[in-house]
Amino acid sequence: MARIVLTGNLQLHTEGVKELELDVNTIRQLMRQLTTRYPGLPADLEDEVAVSIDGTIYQDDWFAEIAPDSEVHLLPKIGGG
Amino acid sequence: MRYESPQTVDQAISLLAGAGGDPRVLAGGTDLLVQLRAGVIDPELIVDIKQIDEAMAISTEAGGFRVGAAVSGARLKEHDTLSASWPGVVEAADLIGSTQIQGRASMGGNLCNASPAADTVPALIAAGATCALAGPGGRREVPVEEICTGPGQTILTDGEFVVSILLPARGSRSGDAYLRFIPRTEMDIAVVGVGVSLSLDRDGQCSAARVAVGAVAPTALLVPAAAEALVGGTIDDAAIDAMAAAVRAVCRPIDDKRGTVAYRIEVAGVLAERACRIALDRAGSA
Amino acid sequence: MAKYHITTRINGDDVEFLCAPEQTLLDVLRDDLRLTGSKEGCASGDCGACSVTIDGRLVCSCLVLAAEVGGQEIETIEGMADGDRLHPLQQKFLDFAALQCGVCTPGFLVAAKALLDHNPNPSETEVRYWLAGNLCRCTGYDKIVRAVLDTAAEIRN
Amino acid sequence: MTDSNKASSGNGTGNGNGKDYKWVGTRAVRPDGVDKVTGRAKFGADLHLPNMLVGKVLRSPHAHAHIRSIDTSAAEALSGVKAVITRDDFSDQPKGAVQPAGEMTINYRDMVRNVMAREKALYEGHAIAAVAAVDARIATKALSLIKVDFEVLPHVIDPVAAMEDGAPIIQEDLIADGMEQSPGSMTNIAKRVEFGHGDVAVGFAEADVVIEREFTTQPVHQGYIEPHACVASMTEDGQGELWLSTQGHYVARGHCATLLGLDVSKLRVQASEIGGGFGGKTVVYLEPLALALSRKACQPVKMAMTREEVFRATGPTSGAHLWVKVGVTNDGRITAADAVLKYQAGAFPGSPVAQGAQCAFAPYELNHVRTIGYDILVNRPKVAAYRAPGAPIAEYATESVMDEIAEAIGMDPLEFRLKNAPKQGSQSSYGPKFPAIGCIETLEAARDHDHYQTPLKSGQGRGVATGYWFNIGGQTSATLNLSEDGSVALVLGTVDVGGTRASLAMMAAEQLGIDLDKVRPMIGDTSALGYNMLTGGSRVTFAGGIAVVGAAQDLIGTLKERAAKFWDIPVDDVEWADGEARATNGYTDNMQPLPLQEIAKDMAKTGGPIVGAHSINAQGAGPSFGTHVVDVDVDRETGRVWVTRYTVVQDAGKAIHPSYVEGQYQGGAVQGIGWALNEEYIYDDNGRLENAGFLDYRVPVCSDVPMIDTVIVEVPNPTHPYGVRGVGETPIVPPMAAISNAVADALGIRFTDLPMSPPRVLAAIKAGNGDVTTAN
Repeated sequence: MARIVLTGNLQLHTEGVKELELDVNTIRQLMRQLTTRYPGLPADLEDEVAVSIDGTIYQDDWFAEIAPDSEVHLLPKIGGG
Repeated sequence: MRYESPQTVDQAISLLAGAGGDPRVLAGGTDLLVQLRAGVIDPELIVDIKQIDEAMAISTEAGGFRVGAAVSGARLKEHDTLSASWPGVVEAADLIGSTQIQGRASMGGNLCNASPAADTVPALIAAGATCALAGPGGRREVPVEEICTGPGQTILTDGEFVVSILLPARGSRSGDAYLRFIPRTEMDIAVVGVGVSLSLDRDGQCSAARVAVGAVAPTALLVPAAAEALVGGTIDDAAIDAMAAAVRAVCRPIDDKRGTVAYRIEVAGVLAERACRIALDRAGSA
Repeated sequence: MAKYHITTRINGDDVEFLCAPEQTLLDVLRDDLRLTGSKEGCASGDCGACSVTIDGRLVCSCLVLAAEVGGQEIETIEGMADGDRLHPLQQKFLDFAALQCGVCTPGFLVAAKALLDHNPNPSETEVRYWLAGNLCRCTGYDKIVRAVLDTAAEIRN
Repeated sequence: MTDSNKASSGNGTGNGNGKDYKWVGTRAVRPDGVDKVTGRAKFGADLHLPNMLVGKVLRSPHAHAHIRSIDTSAAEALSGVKAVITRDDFSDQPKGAVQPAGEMTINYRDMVRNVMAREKALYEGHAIAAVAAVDARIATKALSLIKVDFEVLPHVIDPVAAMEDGAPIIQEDLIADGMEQSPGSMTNIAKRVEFGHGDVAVGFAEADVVIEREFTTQPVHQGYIEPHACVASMTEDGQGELWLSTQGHYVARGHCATLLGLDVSKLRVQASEIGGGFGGKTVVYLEPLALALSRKACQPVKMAMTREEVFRATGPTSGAHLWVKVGVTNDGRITAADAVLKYQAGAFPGSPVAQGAQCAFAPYELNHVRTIGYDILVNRPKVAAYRAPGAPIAEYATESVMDEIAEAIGMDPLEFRLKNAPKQGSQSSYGPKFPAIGCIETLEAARDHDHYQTPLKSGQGRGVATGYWFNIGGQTSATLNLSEDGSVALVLGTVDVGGTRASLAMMAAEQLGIDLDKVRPMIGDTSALGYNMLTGGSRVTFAGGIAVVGAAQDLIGTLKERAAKFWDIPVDDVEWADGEARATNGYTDNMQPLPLQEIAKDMAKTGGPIVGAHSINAQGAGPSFGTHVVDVDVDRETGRVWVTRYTVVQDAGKAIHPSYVEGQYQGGAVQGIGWALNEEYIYDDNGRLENAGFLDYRVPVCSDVPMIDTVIVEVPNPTHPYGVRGVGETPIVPPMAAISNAVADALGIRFTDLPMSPPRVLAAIKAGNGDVTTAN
């Protein structure tokens, strides 16, 4: 089970849950499980967040792999100048 | 809008006098073109005086120098004997804008634009300069401190313009200096500017002095009380402090995007002291 | 509205053009003569991107009326290289990476050439103050100043 | 490491990661260089098309006003006027019309209102109408004939005032995100975000020394020298062409197509050379207006902003109010760090406060940390990205407090940072563990640098600060087209702001094993390549590099296949090295290697054109840390601060072209000097900007600054074939704190408000403290 950490203000849509464990292999599976479990999450969650898998940050990448022992953080999407 | 470039003073006068709709004189144009572009002014006629020899010449007169109103700062700086006699005036002209602006900007334009922050005006006032005005009523020679009456306001009558500026003869043991403060090292409008001109007698006593300050009132101010603090004795720290205090005393500045009232008054004194020490040093070695 | 017929020389060539009284030299160079190497960054003489020389004198072409330049010699960035030979300043700017976006570069080159014509051995301080009317937001000026100083040394030798 | 003083030109090679490269790490002349030193290079306003009109914009003189009516009839009747547009020419976008575009999701309902005011004018300079006419004089005259009936409303400029009850409401339908909002109530707070881990209360209890400070910063403009400009041409059949100065022509195409209701592919967009962007040219302003005018007139329309319009109507970055509290033990271990950041967004949501909150304490390994951010609407132009958006504002405050607390416990500021510095595997202040990073390496390089070791002259002060930025990757495409003589055309879709055509071509030449002058890089239009995200987030040499290396490998794969056919051997028995195909496994005796030119010459016979292409969505951008060291002198009588020496030390991962890496470091530092000392927006009581020009918006000039020393630290980013990290943004993060810390060292006064302009500094000297918010 990968360890999932929600940052920013996502916990407002997850009954206050900031950390959870999920059995997911990709970011797409992660997004689907999160939005089914917490319907309050924004519909465009996957467009709003960046996903850090064991320290490497992914943006707009459904199929990046999540290992069973991965630590995954959902962050606000990062834009640059 | 019409553009004219007369060859003579009389042609310029008749053009200016004959025109309605706020005609403008064009010398270096570094203020005029910005105001045109910004729509601040919308003249029907622009009279370029750069084809008039008198407005473009630097000549000696009565031991001093007559400088055409449209002579650029760059040309002024390149005039060795004038620079040696009136380094403060030349420094003031040299402080106006960038090298590019120096190639165009003139003392006549700087004076007639009548900005309270004009750099050359306090230096010219300190130098005791006068300017030659020509108009339908003939010619007159007027002290520089009498030209500006308020921001953008001058005593020039319809059809009248500044033809040239006279820097008087420079006695021995005399020196002048101009300092201004700006937030950057270049390209800003003076937050405060101070011009000091003084002469020493054989014993090193101050025999004459003029002090002028800019950007602290609607027009540049001649400060007689500051001069009195210097004249008649040796210029020591006490005299300089008294002079600086006299300068601060006449300041009536405003708060704006370039500085605060308190800041301008404080720095006016600081610059007066620094300019005075430079002028004194120049007089001593002159 | 009446236009003015102006005869002048630009980069060594006789040029004639018609201009409105309110048109600046920069307007005519860019929009009528299509010499777009001179840039408009501010139109108020504060950025130097439109720098040209008139009779050898460095000016901002945004602060000159086109009607004023009759009979004068104008040099722009387009006239700086000699045929297929870049001016030493142009080559040094390339070698030293003294440009990033490049929009201020023509103005800097025209201004720097005017400096070296007038003072072949400038100090760093003299270079910095001479170029203070040319804004660059990319480079922090370091490589530009080094390029000008190195070109001056090269020309002297 | 490379020192700009020692190696400012020529072909000194930046040190590879133990590898020896032919092109990577050299200082080759950029391929677009000659065009840019001769005046040939075409920027946004340099294009002239036949029958082209001039477009101009009418802008709101009011900071906040209802627009009751707009009467354009007199303007339309003026001879020479070909089109007039208002809000009525843009269909509204549905609520929640939020689409992924470029780097961020874009709210098109906000965008359509920002490019052309609808119900209200929300800031001075907000576009109200636009005109296209045969020349500029007539267009200007036409604007003066447009009658607008405004109902002026109360306005608010300051973010803290905008949060108060009873403040004028900017967007009546705004729903606060991330916080409770009582039903029916209205607010200017668009968003609240919170980051951190541990429990700061526990951490502060462990502290021997706690310091708590409040700071303010002013909005600053990117200050690119080239104003926004474009030429739009729509034809009767609804197809369009757009030429513009932008950081991302694909992104601009998407925005414009959405706002005008066009098929994206019907719009062909070509990026001009860009005269600086720094984040400010990632959005559209004039472009949709020019297209709408051209659609009406069926003639090309050129629009270019004046410098005044750039200041009044385009996005600066946020001004902010910041609160920071840090606790340490006497031996220099940080026990807790806490911050509340209030960023002003302008008239629409979208300040970079979330990124500021994430970066605020990133240069430290912390057990107990929290950062809270608020995104606040005010009657100012909508903020746009500016170099490391959000980070410089937050790190100005946090790095000032870190410096003060190090001083309080008598510890050297760099040793203090080293003691608390994160490394690979450390949990970051915003959550994830750090990948390979160079924070410690930059701190050590700064500590050991001659600058830090040289004693100060009397009266001077020295300051240091460390900065962090994420960097990003993103969608990128590149194509290599092999020509019949063996030279190669490299087609890129990433706008080149500062020399990336050079760095990307160098990587292509390195991969192919050919001379750099055989690779001709160019930026293709939107029809020439697949999608490319914009140039921003310091992504181009990173993501573009991966795409170019991929395209080169694709090309090499085909070249090996052709050689295998030529020799009639299995392709597995062919290798590519030094620009030629070589047969391996014993074939070598009777087979001469095939150089690229040979294969190119015969490509028709061996199967036709040879093209290498690669399209990716690059991930795993390597974050970059930088540490700045600055010396200052202060004129105690006028309050003027002089920067006398400046050194930038930053991790580049790998410097592909060291000169342009140094250029990023130097440019960022000098922009930071302006931000620290003089740049600010000055508004009058009516919410009108008083300094909308380069005369009184004071960017540093050449004589204001010293040479900027640089040290390129290279801790490779494992996700890039050459180890590249983005370098463009981190350099603007540390300067404001470093300079403030240097002024504190010189005067013994800690400033908490930017800019440290002469009146403010002198007032502080007179008052004996740095909290002089009354001085302007």
